[in-house]
Amino acid sequence: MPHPLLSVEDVSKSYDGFKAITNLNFYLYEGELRTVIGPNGAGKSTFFDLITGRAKPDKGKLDFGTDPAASHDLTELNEYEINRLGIGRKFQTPSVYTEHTVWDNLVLSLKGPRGVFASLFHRLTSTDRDRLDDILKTVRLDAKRDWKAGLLAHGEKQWLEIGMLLAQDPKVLLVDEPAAGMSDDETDRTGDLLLSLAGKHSLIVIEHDMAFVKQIAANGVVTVLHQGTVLCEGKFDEVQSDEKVREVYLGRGKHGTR
Amino acid sequence: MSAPTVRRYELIAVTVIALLLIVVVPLLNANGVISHFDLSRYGKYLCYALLAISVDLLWGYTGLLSLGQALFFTLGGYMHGMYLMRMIGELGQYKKPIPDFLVFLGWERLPAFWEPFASFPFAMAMVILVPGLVAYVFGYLAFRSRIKGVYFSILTQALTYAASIMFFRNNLLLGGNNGFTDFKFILGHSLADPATSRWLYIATAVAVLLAFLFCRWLSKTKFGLVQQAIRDGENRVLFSGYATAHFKLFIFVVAALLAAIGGALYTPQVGIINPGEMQADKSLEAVVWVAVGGRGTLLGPIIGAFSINYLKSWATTAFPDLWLLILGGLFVLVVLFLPGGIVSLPARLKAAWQKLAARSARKDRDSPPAPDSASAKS
Amino acid sequence: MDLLPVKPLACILFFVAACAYLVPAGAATPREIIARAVLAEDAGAKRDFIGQLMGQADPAIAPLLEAWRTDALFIFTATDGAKIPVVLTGERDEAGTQTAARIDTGAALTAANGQPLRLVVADLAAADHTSSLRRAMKAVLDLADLAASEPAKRIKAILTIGLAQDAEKLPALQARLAIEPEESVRRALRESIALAQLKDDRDAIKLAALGELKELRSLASTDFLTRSLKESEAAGKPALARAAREALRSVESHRSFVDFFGTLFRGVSLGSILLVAALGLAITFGLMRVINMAHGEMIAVGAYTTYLVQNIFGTGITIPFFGFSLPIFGLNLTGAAYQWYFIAALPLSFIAAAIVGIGLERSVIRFLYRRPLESLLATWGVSLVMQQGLRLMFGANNVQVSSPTYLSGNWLVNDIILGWNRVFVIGFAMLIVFGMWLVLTKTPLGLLIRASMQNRTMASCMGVRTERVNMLTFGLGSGLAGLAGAFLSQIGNVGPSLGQGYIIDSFMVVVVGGVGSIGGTILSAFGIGGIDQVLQQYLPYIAPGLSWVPGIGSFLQNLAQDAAVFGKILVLAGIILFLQWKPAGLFVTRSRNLED
Amino acid sequence: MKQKLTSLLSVGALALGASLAPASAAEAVKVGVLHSLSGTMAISETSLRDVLLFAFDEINAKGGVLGKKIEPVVVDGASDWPLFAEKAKQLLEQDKVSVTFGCWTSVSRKSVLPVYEKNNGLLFYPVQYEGEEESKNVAYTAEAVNQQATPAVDYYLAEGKKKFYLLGSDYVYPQTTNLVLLEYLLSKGVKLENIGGGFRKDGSGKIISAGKYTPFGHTDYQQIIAEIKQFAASGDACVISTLNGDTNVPFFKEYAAAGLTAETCPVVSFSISEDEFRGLPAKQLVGQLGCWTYFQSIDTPANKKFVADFQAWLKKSNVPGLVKEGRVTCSPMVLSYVGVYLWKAAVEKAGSFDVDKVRAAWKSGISFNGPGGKVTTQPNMHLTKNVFIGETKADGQFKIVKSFQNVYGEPWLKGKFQAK
Repeated sequence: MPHPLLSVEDVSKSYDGFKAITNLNFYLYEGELRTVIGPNGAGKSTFFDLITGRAKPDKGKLDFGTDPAASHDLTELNEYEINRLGIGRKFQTPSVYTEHTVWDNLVLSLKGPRGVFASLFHRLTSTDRDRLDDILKTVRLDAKRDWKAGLLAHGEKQWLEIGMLLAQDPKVLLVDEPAAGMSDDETDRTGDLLLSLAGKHSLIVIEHDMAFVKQIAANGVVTVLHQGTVLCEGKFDEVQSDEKVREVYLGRGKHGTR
Repeated sequence: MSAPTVRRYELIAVTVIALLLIVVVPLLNANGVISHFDLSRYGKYLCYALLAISVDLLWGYTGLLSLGQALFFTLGGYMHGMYLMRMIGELGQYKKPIPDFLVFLGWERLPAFWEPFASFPFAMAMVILVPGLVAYVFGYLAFRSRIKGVYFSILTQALTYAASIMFFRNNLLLGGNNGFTDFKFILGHSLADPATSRWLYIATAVAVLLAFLFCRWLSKTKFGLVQQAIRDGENRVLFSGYATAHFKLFIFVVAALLAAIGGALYTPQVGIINPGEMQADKSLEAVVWVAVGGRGTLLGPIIGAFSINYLKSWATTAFPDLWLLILGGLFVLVVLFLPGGIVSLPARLKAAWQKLAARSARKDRDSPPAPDSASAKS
Repeated sequence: MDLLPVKPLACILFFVAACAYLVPAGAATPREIIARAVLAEDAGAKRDFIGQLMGQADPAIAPLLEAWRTDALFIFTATDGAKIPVVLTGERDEAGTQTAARIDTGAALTAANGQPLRLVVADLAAADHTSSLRRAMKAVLDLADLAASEPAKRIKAILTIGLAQDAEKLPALQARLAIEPEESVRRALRESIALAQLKDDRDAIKLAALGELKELRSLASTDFLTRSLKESEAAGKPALARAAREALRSVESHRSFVDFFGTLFRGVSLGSILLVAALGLAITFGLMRVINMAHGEMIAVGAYTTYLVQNIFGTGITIPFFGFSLPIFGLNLTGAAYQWYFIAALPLSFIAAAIVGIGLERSVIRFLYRRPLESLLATWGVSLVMQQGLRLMFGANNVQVSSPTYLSGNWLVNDIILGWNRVFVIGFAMLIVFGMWLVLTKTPLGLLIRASMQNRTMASCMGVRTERVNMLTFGLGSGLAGLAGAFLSQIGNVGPSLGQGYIIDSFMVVVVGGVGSIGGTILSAFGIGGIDQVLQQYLPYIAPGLSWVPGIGSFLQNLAQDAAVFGKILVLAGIILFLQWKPAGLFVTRSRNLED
Repeated sequence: MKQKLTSLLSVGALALGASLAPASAAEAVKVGVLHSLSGTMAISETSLRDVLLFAFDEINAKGGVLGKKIEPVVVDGASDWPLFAEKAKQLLEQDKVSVTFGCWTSVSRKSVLPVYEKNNGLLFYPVQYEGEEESKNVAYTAEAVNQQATPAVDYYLAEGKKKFYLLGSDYVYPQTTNLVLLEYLLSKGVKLENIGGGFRKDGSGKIISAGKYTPFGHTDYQQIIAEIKQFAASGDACVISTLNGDTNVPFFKEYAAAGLTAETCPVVSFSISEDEFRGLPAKQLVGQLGCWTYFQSIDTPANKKFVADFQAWLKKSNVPGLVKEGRVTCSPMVLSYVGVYLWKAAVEKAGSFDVDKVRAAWKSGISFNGPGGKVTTQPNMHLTKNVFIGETKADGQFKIVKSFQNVYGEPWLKGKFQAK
């Protein structure tokens, strides 16, 4: 077995006494597409916050890198340093630069130097332009490249954010509920896109929509979070038939949803 | 209108205004058409325009409402003022080789830190370095601990307040409450000579033009994109791998420098610099200029600085009692009803006009009284 | 042996009696002396005459001097040009005339024909007096005051004699000590006796006096001890010098005790003022997240309301506004009833500021809840308008707000001054905090406030009328600012820009405490107040220690000398550094929203 | 045409206001009034504008100056010092006034001084000041330090005071005054340890500043009062206060609350005149001292007439924004008033409005019998005048306890007094 790209070991985090994550262990391997499901309050967003440096764990280890000798301790880095390592995130509510054009949104996300002085004298090369054009086509926004992002429909903003994630070309993509607010057709396309990315990139996708989960988790592993810890992990079918999962996830049994 | 046409109009407009301010006005002054009094007033307004640009660079473009820009403006003014004080030589009240206020504080020799200010290049370097350093240290501390929004505003206000009571002290050896005044020479030219004030005016106008061009260039770079992105959603920028604190610190220092240059040009033209200029109220006044002119635009702050100060000059003569009511009321109205400022007026009027036109067109179409025209009456 | 205590006492009593009656025969009577003093041209001569009255037991002296001091002693110019000092006596008739009594004889003033003259006050010139003269009169009266019925008056009289080191009056003091029952007065007597004895020629008595002062830890004796120390050193009397040094040391240690607790008290009182001023802001800014730059003007509204109430209790006031005059009639109360004005002003200040606050919320702030920076700017505009409005209504000058008697004066505990106004502010601050805690936790309004502040959208979904709650909350915050204004009127000036002096401090208190946390606000107010006072008190002491810093030693030292200014700067710098350590203030109210 | 061009070129096309008003140059002479009518200094300066307008009306009613009516050009400095400089320029360069009456704070005077020197204008300055200045373009009708501070010390010494506590706001006037007073006290044999408030020394240990200073708008005097209380514990102490404006209120309230009174430890304040007194808690101030060259309570026919005429003028005047109720007269007002008459006398002596000629007339020595007694101009542009020391009374007036006749105004005092 190869070394995991991202390993989360024994991590806990609480807010004002509320335990969001408890003794969580999680491993992600290169090229994998992992789907994370769980009821509301299971700690999914906090999990992403911990990986991206938005929150610091109370205890535990977060290591990034396939080479154990040169791995990075994520707990010691802040948001932008983690991002520069190649961890990109798409937020649950679409967060794009509303006052910028679609094109500028992508330019800002494009992989490249991120320093103050680099950005002062930055010029787009023709390769860059081609790449951005490709991405625009992929997310089907090429006709609206000069629109202000704030004017886009909700689904289009979701697409734009995915496009921004693509432009970053990260090693790991953290995708939080990509299908929210999309039509069935769009959801389908999103699923295809994510599947096509797997292999080249590693992905963690948080999702509620079971049909969508079924689509993208066809070959991958599904992790079920419950009360801040991993309840169960396995193929979609296995997870679906797991008693514990049915109990907590479908609202039956003593734990219920919060 | 396509983008290139807009750009061409802009280019023409900027060139015309620049020529007017930099060439025509001084020429008219030299020929006696514009009085020295008016020219020096315009020079002062142009210095204020630099201050306004610096406020706008932070507030309009980066979303950082700094209530401390007057501090940097004044620091720049003080650094240049120190040079000008040295140039008085022995022409002061005491006929001593050191500035008057030092004589009455009992000093017989120049304190060491005053020594190098006899050199113009050194003073100019200090105009850049001192405000830059203060901005860097404060900015570093503030942005490092992620102080933003109103907290940033309040803290900059506190910084300015602390600095002003510091400068009010006589024992700081910077003139205390009176500050610096009674300047005589700059670079060997008498400040009383109209030609000198004309050249100072031209220098200020050129500085404003350069600042304008710089900001214009900056807003088109990727840096400008990041800057505005920070304004609209700082966390997203952070998660895109940009160290927003560095960007903010950079722009904070740049804005401080612009303000400082404004202050440095202000001192010889106005003939006085004192701690009254760095009080929080002055910073807020500069914010008013930007808000009224139109924030987040390049021309807005310049227009705002000019129009409000023109108004002030006039109103303090015509209605001294009502001046503060006018300023305060105007400000509330602009914030509430015209967030885009004067600059946004043409677009607003155009939109209103189009709406009106559309409505009347519709009215023409269905001549019996339409329901919406009835509601418009009520 | 057992006779001994009686013997000196008897001697002293004899001496005192002798003092009173040993006026040389044929010399002027006290009445004549006073008359001469009144007529004397030169201030020094006047003083000398008054000095002659010292120790005389004539009962006429006290009322005459009192009359002089209060401008009730007049100089009557007779038809022949002679100036006769008189006091007016008897009832005033319809024409306003009164009979008069001559000072020098006590007899009625008569015309040449022997008829009593009737005079009108307005026609007469009051005999003038200066503070030094009044001091001389006071010295005379003081000696008489040694037997006054109020202990405080006795103490004052005793200390005056002691500070003058008047050896002649020593016997009088000692006589009093023998019969004085009051402990505090006895202490003052011992202090004054010892001070006076320092001037004695006999070393033994001096030594005893030094020992006494050492034991009493008398702050007043510092200068005298220093002088005594120098004299004994110069005279080569090591025993005396040692005693003086020891006494000084004991006084110094007492002084540092007084300084310490005095600083503590001043810190608490400043903290209370900061707290009172910032509490309103803790609600509008802390709970509602509205940056109200006009908060200072709300304080001013409270202060001016107090001023108005004071005038309504008094003789009324006319307010000019844009050319109109609005007369407000007064109740013409005097004395104790008038003194109650301040109590009446408290609720009215609250209400007035709350109404203005609600008006501001309805007209400006409610449009800006989602734009905090804009609300900062708009309220700054409002603050300018309000300041100028106050200026137009009440004039640019400060207005007079007098302190009611129960708020002036002080309480002296072991040489530590506790001003009643300060004690009152401390008590009042506690009361407001308690009241606010009650409102926020025990009333339905408090519940609504807390609910809507935590989640406005949620609360409105649950049927809370958030509009109304916002309005009331802002009114509450503004009202508290108004209350603060009522208080500040007792401590500082009342003018149009009164609020400007408190706005930055108030914001600092709230930010340091942690926005949204009332407890944090309280803690930070007392913390900032305390640190400020400690710096002011002790910076000058550490100043000499700074002189070693190379280059800027004397500069730093001088900076520390200006403790009032430098302390303030240090506090502000400290706050900026503190926020490095705790960016969200002392108490964090956490939120998990992305853009917070 | 010129005007048209100018206004066309001005970016906001706002009118130039008063300057465009047609001037009837033949029969009027323009006179500038430059005071803060808004902002923090309006408190004090508005009264000066009022008394100036009163003086102009009085003179115009009697035929004006050299047959010309005085036409005042009133501008507002708005308590903003650079604006003062701008307005001074406007008065001199645009309105071409013959003389200006104005300024209150030292900093406003300092800011306009270069403008007057550059244009060879003439400014009448009426407010007590720190001295150390002598410009040929300024007529100082103000009290110099030796017409206020040193007489007050003389009075205290005569009263038997031995300890002096120096307290002031931190700006030039108090700093300079206290330095002069330090020298003066030492020259009178007062020991250094009996001068309170602290000292600042330069690197060599020489004293460069004496006294305790608080910033403008300081509100918390608890600590300083406690210090004064200890300073005065041994008796025979007094306070010399150069506190400015607003800060007097918290100071005196705290002073009274600490049980300090005029009898135990009197305070002489140089910044409290009848006008400022209106905003102070009179009850708590009774018996404290003031020192000026004029008090409203001066009992002379000239003063009584002046006060009555001024009150009558206030009643009938229609100047906008004029406060008519509860007005008093005070030294800066009278020195403004006297200034107008001295200027008139100088102009008439010179037979011209020309600044150089007027100045020459001033320097030759002109006398005027004003409400405060006779004043005489000096060659150093200052005034010889009477000095009065007064005790405050509960009704807001001063009772004069001592007067000094014909004190020569001396701006240069530092180093004048040698320690014994």
